[in-house]
Amino acid sequence: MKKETLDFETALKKLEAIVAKLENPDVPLQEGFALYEEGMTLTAQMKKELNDIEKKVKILQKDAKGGLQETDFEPEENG
Amino acid sequence: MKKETLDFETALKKLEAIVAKLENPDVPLQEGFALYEEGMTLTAQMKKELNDIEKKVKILQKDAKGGLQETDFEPEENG
Amino acid sequence: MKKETLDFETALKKLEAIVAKLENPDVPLQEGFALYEEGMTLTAQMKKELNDIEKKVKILQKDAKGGLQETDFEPEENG
Amino acid sequence: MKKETLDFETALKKLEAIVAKLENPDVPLQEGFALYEEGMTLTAQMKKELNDIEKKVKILQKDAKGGLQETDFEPEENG
Amino acid sequence: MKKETLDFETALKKLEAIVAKLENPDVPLQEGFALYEEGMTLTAQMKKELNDIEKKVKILQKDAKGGLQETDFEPEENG
Amino acid sequence: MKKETLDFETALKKLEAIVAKLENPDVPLQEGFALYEEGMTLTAQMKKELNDIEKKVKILQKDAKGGLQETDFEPEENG
Amino acid sequence: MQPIEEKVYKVSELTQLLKLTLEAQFAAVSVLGEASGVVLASSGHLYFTLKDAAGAMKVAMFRGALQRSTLKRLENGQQIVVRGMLSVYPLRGELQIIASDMRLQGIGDIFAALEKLKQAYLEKGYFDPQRKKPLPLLPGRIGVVTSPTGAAVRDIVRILRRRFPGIAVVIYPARVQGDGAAGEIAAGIDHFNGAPPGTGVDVLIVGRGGGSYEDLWAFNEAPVVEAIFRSRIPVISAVGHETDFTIADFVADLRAATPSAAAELVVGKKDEFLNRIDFLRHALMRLMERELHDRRSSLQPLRGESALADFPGRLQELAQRLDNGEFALLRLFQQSLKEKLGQWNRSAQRFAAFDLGGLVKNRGLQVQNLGVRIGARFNERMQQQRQRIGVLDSKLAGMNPENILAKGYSITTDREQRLVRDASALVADEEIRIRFARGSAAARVIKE
Repeated sequence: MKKETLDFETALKKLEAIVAKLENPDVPLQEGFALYEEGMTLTAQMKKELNDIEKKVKILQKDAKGGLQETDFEPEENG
Repeated sequence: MKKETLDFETALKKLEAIVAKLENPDVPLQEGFALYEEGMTLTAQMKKELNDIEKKVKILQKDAKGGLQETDFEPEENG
Repeated sequence: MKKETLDFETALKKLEAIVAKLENPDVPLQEGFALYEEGMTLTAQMKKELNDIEKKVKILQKDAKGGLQETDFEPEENG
Repeated sequence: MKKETLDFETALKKLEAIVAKLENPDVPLQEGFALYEEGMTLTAQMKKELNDIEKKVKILQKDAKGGLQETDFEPEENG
Repeated sequence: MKKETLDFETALKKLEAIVAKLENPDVPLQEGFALYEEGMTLTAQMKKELNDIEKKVKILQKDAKGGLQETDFEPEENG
Repeated sequence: MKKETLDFETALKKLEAIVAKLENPDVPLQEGFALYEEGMTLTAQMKKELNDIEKKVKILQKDAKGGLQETDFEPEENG
Repeated sequence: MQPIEEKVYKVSELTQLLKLTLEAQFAAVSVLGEASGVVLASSGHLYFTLKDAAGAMKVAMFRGALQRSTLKRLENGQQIVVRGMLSVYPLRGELQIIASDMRLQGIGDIFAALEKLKQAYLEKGYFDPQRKKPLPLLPGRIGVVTSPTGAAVRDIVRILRRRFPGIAVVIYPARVQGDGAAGEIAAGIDHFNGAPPGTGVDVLIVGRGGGSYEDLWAFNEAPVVEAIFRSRIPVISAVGHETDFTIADFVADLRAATPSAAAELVVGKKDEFLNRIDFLRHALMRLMERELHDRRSSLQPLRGESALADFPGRLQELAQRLDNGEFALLRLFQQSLKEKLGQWNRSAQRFAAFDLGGLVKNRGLQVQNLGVRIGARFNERMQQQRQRIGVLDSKLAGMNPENILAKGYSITTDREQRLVRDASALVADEEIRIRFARGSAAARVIKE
C-alpha cells in the first residue's frame, strides 16, 4: 500500500469518484476490488489526516480557553 | 487442468455458456465431458478468486479497524 | 480387433444399425457373425470410453470437493 | 469329394434339395448313394462352419469378459 | 508556535485577512488549518495584549481614584 | 517651596494634547495606552501638586534688621 | 395692653405710604450734584449716586427717560443737574430720585484731575491691552498688598480660605490712604517682584475697601501706577466698590470690582483648573475604555460566528463526507461482491445440476442393452441354423441306401460302377463288384 500524499480535497474527490464508479453494477470484480482497495487506503489516509488536524485544533482550542480563563476580560466590572 | 487467468466476468459468461450447452440433452459425450471439465475448472477458479478477494477484504477491514482504534475520530466531543 | 476411433455417438448409431440388421432373419450366417463381432467390439470400446470418462469425472469431482472444503466461501459472514 | 466353399445358406438349400430328392423312392440306388453322400458331406461342412463360428464367439465372449471384468459396467450400482 | 510581536493593529489586519481567506469554502484543509492555527495564535496574542493593557489601565485608575479620595475636590461645598 | 513646581499650564496643555490624540480612534493600542498612562500620570501629578501647596496665610513684618519676615496672620474680625 | 388708636404699620405699608407721599410732594425737583457709582444695568436703566461734599442721594433713570434725556452718557465725577421725582425704593426703604432728565453742569475738580491723569497714562501706553499679563492658571502663592486691618484683607482671606483651603497667601501690609500710602503700596508691589525665585508669588492683589474718592486717591498716584506697570507678576486691582475706578484699575492686568471679587477671580481659576483636570482625566479614561472596547469588539466577531470559529465545524463536515464515502464504498463493494457471489452460485448450481455421471451411466446402459440384444439375436440365429441342420441331418441319416445291405441284400456294380439290375446285361467273364453290409468283393461272371 503506497502512501500517496494527495491533499485532502483531491483525495476526497477521488474517493467520491471511486464510489461513483462502484455504483455501476457492471464493474468487473477485480476492478471493483481494486477500487475498493484504493478507496479504503484513501479513507484511512484521510482519517489520519483529519484526526491529526482535529487533535491539533483541540489543543489550540484548549489553549485558547485556558488562556482566556486566567485573563478573561470582563467588561461588566468596569461599568 | 490448466489455470487460465480469465477475469471473473468472462469466466462467468463462459460457465453460463457451458451450462447452456450441457443442458442440451443431445450434447455429445466427449464434448459434454470437455465442457464439464472446463466448467469444473472455471467454477473452482472463480470460487478461488472470490475467496481471495474476500480474504483481502477482511485483511483490509481489519487493518482499517486496527488503524482507527488508535486514532478514532470523535466528532461529538466538539459539539 | 482394430480400434476404430469412432466417436461415441457414431458408434452408438452403428451399434443400433447392427441390432437392426441382426433382427432381419435373412441375414446370412457369416454376415451375422461379422455383425456380432463388430457389435461386440464396439460395445467393449464404448464401455471402455464410458469407464474412462467415469473415472475422470470421479477424479474431477473429488478434486473439486477437496479444493472447496479448504477455501469454502461463506457469504453469510459479510451480511 | 471336392470341397466346395458353398456359403452356409446355399449349402443349406442344397441339403434340403438332397433330402427332398432322397425322399423320392424312385431315386436310383446309385444316385441315392451319391445324394446321400453329398448330403452327408454338406451336413458335416455346415456343422463345422457352425462350430467354427461358435468357437470364435466363445473366444470373443471370453475376450469381452476378460476385458470387462476389470471395467465392467454395473448398472445396478447406479439404481 | 512562534510568538510574533506584531502590534495589535497589524495583528488585527492579519487576523481579518485570515478570516476572509477562511471564509472561502474552497480553502484546502491543510491551508485552512494553517490559517486557523495562525488565527488562533494571533487571537490569543491579541487577547493577551488587551488583557495586559486592561490590567494596567485598572491599576492606573485605582491609583488615580485612591489618590483622589484623600484630596478630592468637592465644588458643591461652595454653592 | 522646595520641589520644582510643575508648570501647570504646560502640563495642562500636554494633557489636552494627549486627550486630543486619544480622541483619534485610529491611535494604535500600544500608543494609546502610552498616551493614557502619560495622561493619568500627569493628572495625578497635577492633583498632588495642588494638594502640596503650602497652606498658610502669612504677613510680612519687619524684623530687627529691617528685613521682612513672614509670620502667621489672622485678620481681625472686627469688620 | 395697646392703646386702640395706635397705628402699627407693616414695613411695606409704610414704605408704600412714604413713596406715595413723596411722589406727590416732590413730583418735579431739580438737584445739582456730582455723579458717582454710575452703573448702566443690562436692562438699560441707569443707576448712580448724586452727591456733593456733604450729601448723597441715589438716582434711578429708567431706560425710556435716559433715551429722552439731554445727557445720555454719564460718567463718574460729572457735575450734573438731575430733574425728576422724589421717591422711595420700597424693598430697601431707600430714598431715591426717579430722574426724567439730566444735563451737564461742569466737571468736578477731582474728576477733572483724574481724567487728566488717565489721559496722560493712556497716551503713554500704560493701558495697552497687549501688555496685559494673563493670570496664572493656578497661583501657587498669592501676594496681597493692602491694609492688614481693613475690610479688604478680611474679605480676601475669608474667601480664599473658604474656596481654596490652605492656599498660601502672603500679605504685604501697607497703608492705603493718606500721605505716603502710595509709596507703601508701590513698595509692596516691588517687594514681591524682587523676591528670589521659588519664594515669590504668582499673582498680586492690590487694593482696599470702599471709600470716598479722596480715600481711594492713593491708587491714582504715580508710584502705585508705575509699580503696577513695572510688575512682572500679574496684578489684580481691587479698589473700593464696583462703581469706583482708579488709574490702578486701568493699568492693572485685571480689574476686580471689589477685593472679594479679586479673591474669587484667583480661586475661580482653581475650580476651573480642577474641573479641567477632572474633565481631562475622565476623557482619558473614557477614551481608553473606548479604545479597549473597540479593540475587544474588533475581536468579538472572531470568537463567535466567524470562519475561524467555524473551522472545527468544517472538520466535522469533512469527516462526515469521508464517513459517507467510506460507508458507500463498503456498501457498494460488498453489494457487488454479493452479487458476483450470487451469479457464481447460480451458475455453479446450474452447472452442478448437470449430472455427467448419470449421462455416462445412461449411455452405458444403452450400450449394454444393445450388446445384449446383439448377442441374443446372434445366438438365436445360430440355434436356428443348428436346428435346421439337425433336422436335415437326421432325415438324411434315415435315407442312407446302405441300410438295405444290413438286411442281407447286396449291391452289384459293373466295371463302370453302374448298378446291375438286369443279369442279361452281363457278359461272361465280366468283372463285377459286389457290395455287402460289411465290405465288398470282386467277382467274375461265369455264365449267363
